[in-house]
Amino acid sequence: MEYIYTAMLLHTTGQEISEENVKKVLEAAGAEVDEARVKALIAALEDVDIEEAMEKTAVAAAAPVAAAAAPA
Amino acid sequence: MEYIYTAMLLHTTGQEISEENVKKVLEAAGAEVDEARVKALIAALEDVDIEEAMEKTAVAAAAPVAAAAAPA
Amino acid sequence: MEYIYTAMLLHTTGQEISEENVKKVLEAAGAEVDEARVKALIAALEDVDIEEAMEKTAVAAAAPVAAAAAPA
Amino acid sequence: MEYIYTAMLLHTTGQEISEENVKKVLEAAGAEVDEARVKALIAALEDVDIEEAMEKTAVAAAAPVAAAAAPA
Amino acid sequence: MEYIYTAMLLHTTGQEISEENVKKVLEAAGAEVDEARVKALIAALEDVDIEEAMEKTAVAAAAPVAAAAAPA
Amino acid sequence: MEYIYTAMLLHTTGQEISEENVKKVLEAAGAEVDEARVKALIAALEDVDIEEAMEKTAVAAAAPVAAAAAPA
Amino acid sequence: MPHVAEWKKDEVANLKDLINSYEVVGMANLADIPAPQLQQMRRTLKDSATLKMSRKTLMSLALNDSEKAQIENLEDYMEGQPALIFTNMNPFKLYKILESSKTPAPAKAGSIAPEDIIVPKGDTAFKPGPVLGELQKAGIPAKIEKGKIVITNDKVIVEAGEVIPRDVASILTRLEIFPLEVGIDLRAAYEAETIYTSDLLTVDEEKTLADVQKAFTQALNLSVEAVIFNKESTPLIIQKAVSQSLNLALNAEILNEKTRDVLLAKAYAQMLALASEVSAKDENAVDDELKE
Repeated sequence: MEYIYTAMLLHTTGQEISEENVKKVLEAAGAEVDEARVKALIAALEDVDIEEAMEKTAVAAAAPVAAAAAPA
Repeated sequence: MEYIYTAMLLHTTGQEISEENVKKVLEAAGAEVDEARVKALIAALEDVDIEEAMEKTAVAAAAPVAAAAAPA
Repeated sequence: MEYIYTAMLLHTTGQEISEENVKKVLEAAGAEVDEARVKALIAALEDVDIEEAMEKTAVAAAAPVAAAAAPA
Repeated sequence: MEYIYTAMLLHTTGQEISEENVKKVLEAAGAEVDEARVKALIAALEDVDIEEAMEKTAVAAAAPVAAAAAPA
Repeated sequence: MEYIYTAMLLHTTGQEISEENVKKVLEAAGAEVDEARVKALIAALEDVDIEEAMEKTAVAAAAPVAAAAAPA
Repeated sequence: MEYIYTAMLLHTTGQEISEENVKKVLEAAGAEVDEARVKALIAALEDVDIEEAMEKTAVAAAAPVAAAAAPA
Repeated sequence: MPHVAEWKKDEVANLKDLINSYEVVGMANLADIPAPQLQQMRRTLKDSATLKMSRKTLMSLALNDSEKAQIENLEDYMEGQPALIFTNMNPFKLYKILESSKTPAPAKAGSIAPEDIIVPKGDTAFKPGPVLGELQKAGIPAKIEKGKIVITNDKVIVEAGEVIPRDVASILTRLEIFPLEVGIDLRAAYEAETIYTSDLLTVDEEKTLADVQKAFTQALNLSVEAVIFNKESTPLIIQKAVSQSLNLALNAEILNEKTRDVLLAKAYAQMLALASEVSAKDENAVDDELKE
């Protein structure tokens, strides 16, 4: 989750979620940086409204399984 | 929330949540660092089991999966 | 299940769910293509709102979750 | 979700979830392929027993789906 | 609510919720002190277990999460 | 929580949440005053609409599943 | 005090003594308390308060003659069969103790209903007879069923604040419904130049409990919202951060160790959902594995 936390952190401080910034934060946090994951993070977030995505519960994802618990 | 994201990030990378590390990450993320809040964060985390607090959320969001495992 | 995944994949990339496209994806995925099944799939999907059908999981799932939350 | 669907498709047809295969399928489905996300997908799935992950959830997911289907 | 906040404050610092202490805090907070309300507060709190009331609130708050996970 | 109760108390009596006032109340309540936490409190509250923040359920945010209850 | 009998002088002096030696002086009404219950209540109060009945004139004299400022105003609250109560307890606590020691009592014609008096539906002990007519006359819906008189519906027979009519009072007693309370009725209490009347003295514990919980919730909300770290708020702030981060990762389909299973499951669940729709249209559109 360190990549996500980094994105959240940059989003909160109002910085751009760029390769450079993500790497800088990850390094400051003592993480080994995987270039591909950095790029993938940025690509995945490109078209995403972070504010909205943060607050939107991933119902579809989390819930189906929760549902299963009920009838069991 | 930048202080808590920083703490989570350090926790995830396995680094100590010390004043120095928190400041380093916050600065890398371009945040203005408020010494008092850093100290308050660290003091508060002394009494908190981060893993446990995180697990509780994980349960909520992701763990339905685990729950599903049981009846299988 | 590969036929369904193929349909979902094409739906997500915004491509038409045509015989040609379905076959192309299945072949790329190394599947043996059953012409009859492809035709049947396409015919069946004509009357199905894919987006809605996929969301049904979420809805069905969300209900018990709501139920679980309610008594609190 | 196109990356995930592609992984599931390859898994279903018994093909390896390799960079090459993922790209081939995505291209056949008319998707723009982001190299970084492909790599991230493969890295994330490397240690995962997809069958198990699916089965876990599968049973789970199947139940509500069935339930949802019934009244429809 | 200033009388209740005062009581909660004293409870948290481990001080007795006595007339004298309540008045002292209220005065420090710049409130006009109504003797009758101080006395009423103390009488009312004699039969209220603040710790338990807080526990219940916390449990109620946490319940949805637990509830969702629990039905398995 | 004594710092929060102090802030709420001062807010209710219409007093400024200043270092001086916070300390005065905490001392009246018999608390040992930690300068750093006083400063952190004031910094944290600077941009916050206390009235609104008090009423906004924080706990719902912590419980994504509860949020899921509102499928919208 | 000329023209006053010696015993009366003693009594006033005695009352004055009590007034001056206790911080709190209450004025109560003891009307309608049966003697055994009054004995019981005196025992309850034994260690915490002294109850003193006397003539109104003597109590007035004692109150007026006391050097405690404003205490003479207590005489405005003499009602029924007045008595003075002396204690060093918080007057709110005194009131609470007195209220909780009250016991149910039969309805009395002409008294005021303290709250709605309800005759509940159900069987009565009455055999069919003239009592049925009396019930109906009092406005209680009753009929005969299986050899018994049965009340058919819940009925508010006297509303709160209304006078209890004679026939209703007698019926209520025969139905063993005791809508009144008897006990030491504290009308007012004096402490430190202030008179607290009974409406002020009513302490609402449920509201206090609710307020305590509200205060705690508000404090939690504020500390999470303003991100103020303390023992209680920090776990919630962590959960908020994790939950927001998971939401972002799942919504943006970012695969990592926490999200991959959920995302795989989501794909699988969607596939099954779509498959069930498709197979409902045409079984042959799905493979055998999905037909089961």
